[in-house]
Amino acid sequence: MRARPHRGHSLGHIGTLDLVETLLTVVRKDASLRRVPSSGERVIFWTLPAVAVIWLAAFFLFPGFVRPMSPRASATEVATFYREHTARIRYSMILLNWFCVALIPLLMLVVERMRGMAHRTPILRFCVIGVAGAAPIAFLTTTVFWLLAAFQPERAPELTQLLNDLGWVTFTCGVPFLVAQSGFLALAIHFDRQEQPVFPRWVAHFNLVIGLALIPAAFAGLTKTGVFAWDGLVSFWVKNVAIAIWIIVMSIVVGHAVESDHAAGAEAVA
Amino acid sequence: MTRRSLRDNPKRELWLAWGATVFFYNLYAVVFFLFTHIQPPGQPWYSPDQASTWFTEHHHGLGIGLALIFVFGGLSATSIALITYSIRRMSVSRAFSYSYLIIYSVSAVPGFLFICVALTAGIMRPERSPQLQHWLYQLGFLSFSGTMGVFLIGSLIWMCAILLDGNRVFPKWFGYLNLCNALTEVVVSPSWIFKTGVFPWNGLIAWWIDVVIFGIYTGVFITLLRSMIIREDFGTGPLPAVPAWRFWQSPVETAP
Amino acid sequence: MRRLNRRLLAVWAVLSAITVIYIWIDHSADHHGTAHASSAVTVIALLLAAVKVRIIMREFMEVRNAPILLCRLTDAWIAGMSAAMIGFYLAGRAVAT
Amino acid sequence: MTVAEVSTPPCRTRQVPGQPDMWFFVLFESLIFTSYFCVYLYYRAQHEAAFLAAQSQLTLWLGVVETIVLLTSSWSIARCVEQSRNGRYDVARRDAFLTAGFGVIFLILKVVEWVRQIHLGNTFSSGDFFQYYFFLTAIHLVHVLIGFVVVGVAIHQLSSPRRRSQELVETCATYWHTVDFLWVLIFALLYVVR
Repeated sequence: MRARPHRGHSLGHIGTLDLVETLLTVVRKDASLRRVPSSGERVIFWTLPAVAVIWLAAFFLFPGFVRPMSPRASATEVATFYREHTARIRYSMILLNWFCVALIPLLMLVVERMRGMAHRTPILRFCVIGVAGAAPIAFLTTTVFWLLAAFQPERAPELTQLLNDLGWVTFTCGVPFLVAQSGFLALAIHFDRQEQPVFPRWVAHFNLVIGLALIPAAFAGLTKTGVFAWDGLVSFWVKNVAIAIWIIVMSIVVGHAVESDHAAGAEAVA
Repeated sequence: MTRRSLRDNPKRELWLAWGATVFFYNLYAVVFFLFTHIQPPGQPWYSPDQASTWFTEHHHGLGIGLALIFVFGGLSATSIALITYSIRRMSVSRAFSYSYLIIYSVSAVPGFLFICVALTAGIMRPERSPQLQHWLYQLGFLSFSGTMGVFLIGSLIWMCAILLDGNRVFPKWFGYLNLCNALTEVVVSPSWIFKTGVFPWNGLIAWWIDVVIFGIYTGVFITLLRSMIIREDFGTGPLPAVPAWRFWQSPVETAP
Repeated sequence: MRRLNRRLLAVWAVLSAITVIYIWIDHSADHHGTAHASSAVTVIALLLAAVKVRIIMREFMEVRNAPILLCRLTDAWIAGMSAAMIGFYLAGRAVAT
Repeated sequence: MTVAEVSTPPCRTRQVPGQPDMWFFVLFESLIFTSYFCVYLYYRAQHEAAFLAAQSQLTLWLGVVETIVLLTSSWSIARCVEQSRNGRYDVARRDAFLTAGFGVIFLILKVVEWVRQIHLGNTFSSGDFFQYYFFLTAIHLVHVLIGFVVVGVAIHQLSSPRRRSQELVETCATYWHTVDFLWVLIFALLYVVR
C-alpha cells in the first residue's frame, strides 16, 4: 500500500487532480481576483431543485402525510399503522433526516442578499441566522421520533403512540422559528428603501402572509378534532402548503437576485 | 413619536430588536407563571398518578400558554442578535460574536422546544397510561432546567468579550455578572440527580436562587443594551459615555 | 516595605491562629466524645468566621486604604451576612421545636 | 468621597484596590453564597441529630490544614500586590506562582478528602449533610479553578514590562481573596457549626 505511487493508481483520481490543478491555475491567473462575493452561489442555488424533488418524494412516500394520520386514532390503530407501513416510514424518514437541513443553504443565500439591503445594522441578518438552524433541527427531531416508532413496531402500542404523538407535535407545532423568520424577512425587505431594492416590495407582504398562515398550527395541541387538529385543514394543509409556497417563491426570488449579482460580478471582472 | 421620526431613525432596527426582546421576556414570564403554571415547577417526586393528574389539572392553561410560546418563541432570536451586535461593536475579534450567535441559536431547541413538545403531548391524551405521562412530565421539566452547557459557555464568551473590550460597550462589572450567571448553570446540575430537598428542579438552591440571579441578569442586560443603543454612534472606536440624565431619556432620537 | 511585609505576616498568623481555635472549640463542645447540637458553638463559630472575613477584607484586600464608602459597605455586608446566617439558623431551630 | 475622608491627611490617596467592578462581583457573589449558607443553616437547625451524625465523619484537622493552606495562598497574593506596587516585579511574579502552588495543594487536599468520604460511603446523594457538603465544597472548588485562570492573568501581567497593570494585578488578587474568605465561611459552616 505504502509503495503505491501517489498519482496514477486510478483513472478517476487523475481526472480529479487535473481538474483541481486547472482550477488552481485559473484562480492564480488573476492575482487581484481574491473573492467574488457571489461566487459559487449559483451552485448552491441549483442544488435546490434536486432537494425539492427529494422532499416531494419523501413527502409522498411517508404514508402518514398524504392522508394525514389522525390524532383520534387509538393506540392499537397507530401500532397497526406502523406495523403495516414500516418500510415506507423508515425510508421516507431516512430521506428527510438526510435532507431536512438542506434548507439552510437557501436561507444563507437570503442572508447574503440581506448584506446588500439599505440597513444601518446587521441586526436583522443576525436574527435570521439565529432562527435558521432551529427549524431544520426541530424537523430533524421529528424524523427521529417517527423513525424510533418504526424501528420496533411490535413494541407496546401505547409506546408507539407516544412516539408518534411526539413526532406529530414537534412537526406541527414546531413553527416558531419559521414564523419569526418570515417576520424578520418581511421587516428587512420593508426597511430596504433604495432605488434598486434587493427584493421587490411584494416579497415583504408575501412573507408576512406566510408567517400569519403558519401561526394557527401552533395551537394544534389544544384539540384533536376540527381544522386546528394536526390533521386538520389549517394545521396541516395550510401550514405545509404555506411552507412549500414559501420555499418555491423565495427560491425564485433569490434565484433572480443571485443571477443579477452574478451578472454584475462578471461585468465588474470584465 | 411620529411615523416619520421612526422611519428616519438610524437606530430603528436596534430599537425594534430591543422592543421585541422586552416583549419576549415578558411573555415568557407571563406564560410560565400565570398560564401554564410551569413556574413554580411541579413536584419532581410526583408518582405517575400524580403526574397524570397534574396534566389534567393544568390542561387549559398549558394548552394556551405553550401555543403562545410556539407562536412567539422565535423572537428569542432578537435578544441573541442584539447581543451579537454588541459583541461585534467591541474591540475584540468577531469570533466571539459569531460563537455567541451560534451557541444561543442552538440553545432554542433543548431550551424551550422540548418542554413545549413534551407537555403538549402530555395534555393531548389525559387517558394515556400514567407511566408514560410521568415520563413526559419529567422530560419536560428536566430538559427545561437541565439545558446547561449552551448557556454556561455562552455567558462565558460574552464575559470574556466584555472584559477584553476596549470600546467600553458594557461596564466591566457586567462582565463579572456574566460569570455569576454562568455559575448558576453549574448549580442547577444536581436537578438531574435529586427529587427532594433543595437540589431538584424546583429546589430552593438549584432552582429558585438561580431564577432570582437569572432575573437580575436579564433585567440588567436589557437595561444595558438600551444604554448601548442610546450611545451607539455607528463608529468603530469607543462608545461615548452616557450622561446620567440621558440614560432615562426617551429612546427615540433624531438622526444626526 | 519590610514593615508592610511584617504586617501581612502578622495578619496571616492571626488568621491561622483563629483557625486553630476552632479545634479547641470543637473539642470543648464535645461531651465525653459525643457531639451535641449547640447554638452557642454555632453562633461563636459564625462570628469568628465573620471576624476572619473582616480581617481578610481589611488587610489582605486593602480595604483599609480604600475610600470610606467601601469600608462601610464591606462592614455592612459582613454584618448583614452574619446576621442573616445566625437569623436563619435560629429560625430553623424555632421551627423545629 | 466624604468630607471627613478628605480632611484626614492620608499618606497616599485612598483608592479602591483593583477595578471597582470586581468589588461588585465580590459583594454579589458573597450574597449568593450567603443565600446558600442560610438555606443550609435553616434546614440543618431542623434536623440537627442527622446532620451532627454525618458531620462527625469529617476530619476537622484536614479542614484546618486546608484553611491554613488557602490563607497562606492569600497571604502570598497580598505580598505579590505589595511587591508589584513597589516595582519589584520578579518577586511579585514569584509570589503569584506561590499563590497558585498553594491553590494546587488545596485542590489536592480537597480531592483526597472527597475520595476518603466516598470510600466511607458518603456521596453526593447519601443524606442531607453530604448533599450540602459536596455541593458547597464543589462550587467553591469551581471558584478555585477559575482562580487559577485569574492568577494566570496576574502572572501574565507581571511577566512583561509592556503590561504590568497594577490595577489588573489588584483585581486578580481581590478575586483570589474572595475565594479565600468564602472558604473560611464554608469551613466554619461544614466542620465546626453544631
